[in-house]
Amino acid sequence: MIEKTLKGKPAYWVWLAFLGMFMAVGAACYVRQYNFGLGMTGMSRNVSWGLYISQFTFLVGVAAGGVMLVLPYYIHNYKDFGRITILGEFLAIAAIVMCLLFIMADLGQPMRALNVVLHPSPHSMLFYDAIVLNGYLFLNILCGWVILTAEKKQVKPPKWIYFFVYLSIPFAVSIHTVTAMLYCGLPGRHFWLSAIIAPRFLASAFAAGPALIVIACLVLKRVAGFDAGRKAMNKLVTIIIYAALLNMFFVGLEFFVGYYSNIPGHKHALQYLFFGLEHHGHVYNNLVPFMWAFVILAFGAIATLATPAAKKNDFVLGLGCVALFVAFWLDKGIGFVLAGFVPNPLHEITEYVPTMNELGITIGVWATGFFVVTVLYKIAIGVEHEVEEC
Amino acid sequence: MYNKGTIIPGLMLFVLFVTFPIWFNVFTTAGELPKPESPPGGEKHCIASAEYMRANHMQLLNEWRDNVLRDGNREILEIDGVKYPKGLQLACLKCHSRKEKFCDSCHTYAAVQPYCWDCHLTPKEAGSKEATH
Amino acid sequence: MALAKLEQLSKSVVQGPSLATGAQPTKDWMDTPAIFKEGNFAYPAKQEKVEYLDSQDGIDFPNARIWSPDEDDWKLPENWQSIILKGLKERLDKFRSLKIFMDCCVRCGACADKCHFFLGTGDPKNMPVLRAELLRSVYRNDFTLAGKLFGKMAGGREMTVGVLKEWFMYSYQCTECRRCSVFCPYGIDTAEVTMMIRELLHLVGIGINWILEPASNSNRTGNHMGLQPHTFKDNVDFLAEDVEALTGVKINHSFNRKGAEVLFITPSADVFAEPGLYTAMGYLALFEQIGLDYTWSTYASEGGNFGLFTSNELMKKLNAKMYAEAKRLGVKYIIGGECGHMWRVVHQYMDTMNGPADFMEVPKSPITGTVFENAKSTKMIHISEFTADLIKHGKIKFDPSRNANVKATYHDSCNPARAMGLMDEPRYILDHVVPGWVEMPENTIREQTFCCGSGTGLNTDEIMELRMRAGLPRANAVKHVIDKHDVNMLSCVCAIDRATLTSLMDYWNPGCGVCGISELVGNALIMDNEKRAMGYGADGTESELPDGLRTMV
Amino acid sequence: MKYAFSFVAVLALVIIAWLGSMIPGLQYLFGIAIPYLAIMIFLGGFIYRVVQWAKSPVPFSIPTTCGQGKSLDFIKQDKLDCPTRASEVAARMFLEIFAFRSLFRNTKSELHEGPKITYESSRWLWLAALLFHYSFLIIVIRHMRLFLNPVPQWLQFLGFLDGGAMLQVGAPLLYASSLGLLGGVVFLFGRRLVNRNVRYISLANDYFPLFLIFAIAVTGMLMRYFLRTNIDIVTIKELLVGLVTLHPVINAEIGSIFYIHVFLVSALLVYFPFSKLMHMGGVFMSPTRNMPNNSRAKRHINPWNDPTIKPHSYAGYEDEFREFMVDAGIPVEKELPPRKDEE
Amino acid sequence: MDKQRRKFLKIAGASVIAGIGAPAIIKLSGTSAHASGGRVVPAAGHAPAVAHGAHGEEAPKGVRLGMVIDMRKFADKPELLDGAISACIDAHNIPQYPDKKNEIKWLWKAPFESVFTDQSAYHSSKRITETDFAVLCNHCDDPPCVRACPTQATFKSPTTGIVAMDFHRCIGCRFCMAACPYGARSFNWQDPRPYIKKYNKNFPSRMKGVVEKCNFCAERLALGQEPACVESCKGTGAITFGDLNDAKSEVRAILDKEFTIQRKPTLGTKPSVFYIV
Repeated sequence: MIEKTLKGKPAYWVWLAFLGMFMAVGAACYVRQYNFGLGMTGMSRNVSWGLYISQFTFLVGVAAGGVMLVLPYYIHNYKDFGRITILGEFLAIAAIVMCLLFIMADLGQPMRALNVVLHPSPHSMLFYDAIVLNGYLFLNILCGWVILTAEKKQVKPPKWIYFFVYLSIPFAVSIHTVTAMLYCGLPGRHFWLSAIIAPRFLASAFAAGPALIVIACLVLKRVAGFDAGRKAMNKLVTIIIYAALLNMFFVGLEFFVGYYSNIPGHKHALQYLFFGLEHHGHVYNNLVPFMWAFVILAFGAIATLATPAAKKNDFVLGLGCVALFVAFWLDKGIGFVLAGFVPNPLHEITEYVPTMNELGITIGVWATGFFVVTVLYKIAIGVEHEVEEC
Repeated sequence: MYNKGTIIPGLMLFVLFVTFPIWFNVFTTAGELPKPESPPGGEKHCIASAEYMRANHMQLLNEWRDNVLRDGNREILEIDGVKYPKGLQLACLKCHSRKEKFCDSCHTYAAVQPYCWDCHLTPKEAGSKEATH
Repeated sequence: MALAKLEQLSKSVVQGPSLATGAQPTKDWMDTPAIFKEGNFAYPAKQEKVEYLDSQDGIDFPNARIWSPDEDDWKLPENWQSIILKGLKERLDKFRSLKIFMDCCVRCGACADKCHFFLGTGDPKNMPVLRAELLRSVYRNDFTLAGKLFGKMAGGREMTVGVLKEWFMYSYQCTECRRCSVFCPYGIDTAEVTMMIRELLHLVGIGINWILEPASNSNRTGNHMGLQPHTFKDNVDFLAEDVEALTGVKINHSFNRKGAEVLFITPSADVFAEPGLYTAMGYLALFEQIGLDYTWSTYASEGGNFGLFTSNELMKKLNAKMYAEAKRLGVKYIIGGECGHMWRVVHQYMDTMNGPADFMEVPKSPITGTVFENAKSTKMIHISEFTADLIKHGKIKFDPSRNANVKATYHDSCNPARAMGLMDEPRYILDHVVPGWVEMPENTIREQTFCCGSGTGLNTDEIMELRMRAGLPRANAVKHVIDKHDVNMLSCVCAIDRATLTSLMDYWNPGCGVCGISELVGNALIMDNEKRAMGYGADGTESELPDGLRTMV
Repeated sequence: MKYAFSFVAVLALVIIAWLGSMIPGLQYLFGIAIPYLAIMIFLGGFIYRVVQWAKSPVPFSIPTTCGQGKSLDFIKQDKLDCPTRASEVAARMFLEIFAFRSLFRNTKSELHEGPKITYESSRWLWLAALLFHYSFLIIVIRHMRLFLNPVPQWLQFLGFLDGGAMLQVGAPLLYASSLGLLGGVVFLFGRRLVNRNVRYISLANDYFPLFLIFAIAVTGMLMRYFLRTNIDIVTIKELLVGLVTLHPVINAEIGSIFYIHVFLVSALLVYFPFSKLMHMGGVFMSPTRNMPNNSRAKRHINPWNDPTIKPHSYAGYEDEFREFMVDAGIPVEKELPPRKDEE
Repeated sequence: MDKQRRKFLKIAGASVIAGIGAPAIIKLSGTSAHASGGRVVPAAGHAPAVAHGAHGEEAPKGVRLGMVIDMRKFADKPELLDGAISACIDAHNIPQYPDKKNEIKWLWKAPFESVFTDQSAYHSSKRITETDFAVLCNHCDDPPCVRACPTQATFKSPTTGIVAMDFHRCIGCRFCMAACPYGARSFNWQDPRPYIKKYNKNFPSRMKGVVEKCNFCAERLALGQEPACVESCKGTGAITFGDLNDAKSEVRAILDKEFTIQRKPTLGTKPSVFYIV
């Protein structure tokens, strides 16, 4: 089926070339970083994780979001997702590829990455993260490929694959749970030290992931003549709205705990994110606009998606989903990780601004993700068309 | 023989590729055999025979590294009355104080690029910043 | 042998213990002899046919005799082994392809399940690699250092009667369709190997009648059917009358006419047997409509060339008639009808064997002025190229609704697809002459197309089950589009296909017809001054006859 | 049990080299004489085989056309799969040789009840073959550091990419290509055992090179990582540089594992020209791939074309059927002799 | 002798090596509780030390090196701390970057409110608010950084209780930096060598891309020396170093006598660095 990626309209090649350009820029930036060290980034002793890890965290959610299609389709036999479940699985593959690339980009000694396997450390959450991420990647490739192959052959998928399909469901939950555990098990980082992190991650994942799938479906409808069906779209929107509301609810809970308990450590990061944090007479508020944009976009998106217009109008639907995706990206892909480092364990404040080189790598990885998803969707849609046509 | 025009040049290319080392060494000034310098201090003994060290020094260093860093086993070896604290900088470079003339001569010859020197200081490097203070 | 019932064969193909269905043979292939039973071999050539061919100049068919594969004694000449080995040596020196294909195979197995014979029979020796190994084992034993030194350990094997029998069995269970060659990482073409084995077998008087009789007919009368000139003319005349009856347009055609611009050569099956007849009617209608200055020839009345399935020399001899006749009649170029192996010969062999055809001109369509640069040396173009060019320039008009009762799919015939690269011209024509048509699954079309299962002279009735098995992959792909899109017509550009696919469809997919592309062209063609015959439909209204060219016969 | 034979054969080679290298003086045989002999047999044999192939002409133009050929202007030619120009053929051959493009097409067929035959793409063989061959190539090139003095910069960079850039494991550093080669060989061998079709067609001479290459890889890795007794890279390089500058010397004791490795490589070199491994040369010369599909536009010449083969002549034909032809109104060259009754 | 040693002996030939194992002594200042043999020997035979009540620790096992910092001494003589810091920098080839972003710090100074974020500095004496406190890795008994490390590049030495780094194995993921509640870890954002002012030729530098931190001068301990900072404050009593599990050690004597506090005790990491304020 890979051969389907080798044939396409000019627009397909132009798009791939466009992405390839950014990938090349990203690669060039990475070579610079590899040679010089991570000092090429805006990260510092006090904010020791930056854009890479925050993108990773967000994208794990996007990957996990695919399960919102797999679960209804395979467990509840919700047939309307039949045509798009593969899109969820393939999106997960691309998202995890990006996750792994971001992790590699973030490592100080990438050529030693294999040490994680050679010296397994069962007490480290990163060890489990490596297992579940690679496991989920493998499961999605396996399930997606076997089921798509069966579809292409127009025979029933082999029975054994359902074991892996069902296995992928707990894996989807676990990738985001374990990623949350990277943060919420660390003593001394109050913002992260909260049991609600994992549920909150899952809620935002189950909103942002499906939102991206809806966007993808709308794009595919225009450029590839692939119609996922209104019914499936509307069902997805329902899932998105509930998950998004839950996420906002969880964010609200964090505010309650921080502000009602009035414990400074619990308040600091929230203060820093939403209002600016004062320290030695200086107010640090780099992220404030982003976070308010998150709040406004999130509620705006939920309201938009809840209107009847979203059920009929592709533009409104798309707008709502894009807004929601951006909102949750701001929340998890920017705010969550960076705020954890403010203030630092010595209650000093360092702000983080990514460098151009860092942005170049980040964009390069995103472009790679889009490249992978484009190519995978090309295969999936190609097979769907083939099955319909001949 | 048919298609001589492509087959003979093709075969010649192949032969050139296979015999690349022969004419490479003909057309370049073949480097000399490495002569790793004996310790300038005149030390005659090492912790093991030269044959052993030539073949196994990298593995011995790796072993030492784990001994010292991980196992906390920093026993000082005493051989023929000479004490050798485990460590590249601490033991080896004490006698073989000129890395350029000792380590590098073979490493360059065999195109080996050990990453030891990313961290470990050669006496020359160490000396370079001693005088400034 | 009676042909198995559909249900039986369906079950047998999928469940019968074979390598294709998952049963691992316990015996090594070198130790598994070929066993001949009525039904699994084509009848040997009649002695007089072989003798006739042997008597012709330039070709050798020695050792003519009466023999039968199912008898133990094949009455081989005394020195048959040395004849074969000498023949093999000669061919190794003449064909680089043979040497390369003998030496380079790494037995990766990529070809194994690509062969329609293997898929249908599950016989391990129908894996192209193993079919070639039958020859390769002898080659290794007698022509390579490793084989001479290590014998069986190096995969070598002595030339024995048993090996010879295997050669006969499996070189006649290969249709030289080249599908394996597409997938081989070294491009090893089993067709080349099969040709060599068949040539070697002919050296010791082993051949099948279904090939040698048409070949000798073709040599003598100009066509496989053995139609004598007047019969051939009569048949074409009948077809012309039928066309006139349908369209109301008088067809003007000629035979052996000197000074015509174009010589038209098509497989004789087109003027003789259903459903090829309708294709021939399509040619007549088309040429009439555009007013082409062309002639038929009774001397070169055969496009097909069973020499391809026999030996190089015979192929050359039979093919030579085309240029000879073109030269005699003084035509400017030749148009060839729809045929598969004819086009392999024309495309890949004719110019080399019998060229250069410098007495003709580079083909130039008198209607559109298009110069066919791709045939500038051979001076022979394919009817599909010619028709597609006419359509592109808007020189002919169609009413596709006249093909409304046809829901077509298109079968790429092996030779045009894999030995010529003719794939899109017929599709382009189809796009214009039928209201809609569908492709079969992508692994069964274009360069991956499946053979009809009875090519290379195997469309003989005594091996019907074998043919149905070998044709299964093709039939199965057709069934897929029948089930899914209600396809009822399998179109193609090959005369052997038109004959063999009809049997194949009747067996596996009853109700699905077979036609040539030119038949659909003729059906849909709007002719000047036409007056289509009308009929009454089931509801009593008068309309054009729905079956087009087929109505009249 | 074809693989058992091949296994024993390789084992025998190992034992011969092992025992031989321990006999004083025989080091010169295993370290110098046999390698020289092997490389000469390899080169000579390779050239001999290619020349033997080249001695046979390619009488006909028989490319396998895997796509639309060049015909009318508005029909898009598939230039890679049905090339007409030399440059297009070169592109096709390049992808064939360097990307194993035909193998990339591989499919797997299955028979289902119905009957229904299905096809799915199957690229494991393609992947493993790429892994195997490229690892092998990199390993061969990488070994040049032991023959070239001084070692050129690009070669050092290759060593860095292969050894340090990907995985910094162990000392000496583990090469990615070593893993690739081992993985490739194990897959190819496993496939021969597991895949029904391939298992049935496999011969002893299919298993032998796999075992041999496996043994070469394993002895190489043992020598590099584990059995380092008397494995001094400088002494070894001195010998190897000596070999290629035609002044071979063995100045110190070298571990047996080295001689085993070298002997196995020599065995591979000797075996190469006389086996299926010649597919390396053959792939360039396969007429179904390296010919343009322009046989109607440009006449292909067959050197042994026999001009004496003529068609059954028209004259003969007309002589046989003249009467019928005249009756049917078909023009003839020679009119019928006047009928006797008309005379 | 451990296995690797035996292997080494076997390979190299026993005759070459003689009289091994003599002088590696860890001599902790003032005590010689476990100063025999080639390695630090667990303080066997001692009665279980009295639990350090206030911090409610388990009955100790093995050696747990720790430190008591007497801030009163540093308050009186601030240059003492500067000397300790510079001794540390010199001993470990620690680069000095001009910008805060790249900082590598093993032992450094910070105000009380930064060091003891759980303590209130409200209305504290000037001596508290204006004195720079010594900050370093706490070599926790239950270190979160070790839990976080995915490759065991940072680990707790079973023989000394030191939380150590294996720079050769560190992949530079910086999980430990996020996990350390004391901000004790630094990362080499670039090649440090240009920023090392003076080389200690007996200690390596680090490569770019690895994390580093205070190692309690394990390399000096092996030679029987005190940690560099301890040595530089010798005789002042500002820093006392020793085995917290050894009831007879000097550190224990001070801990018994003085009121000490630890950083962020509520996190349960059990720091091994105590402060007398």
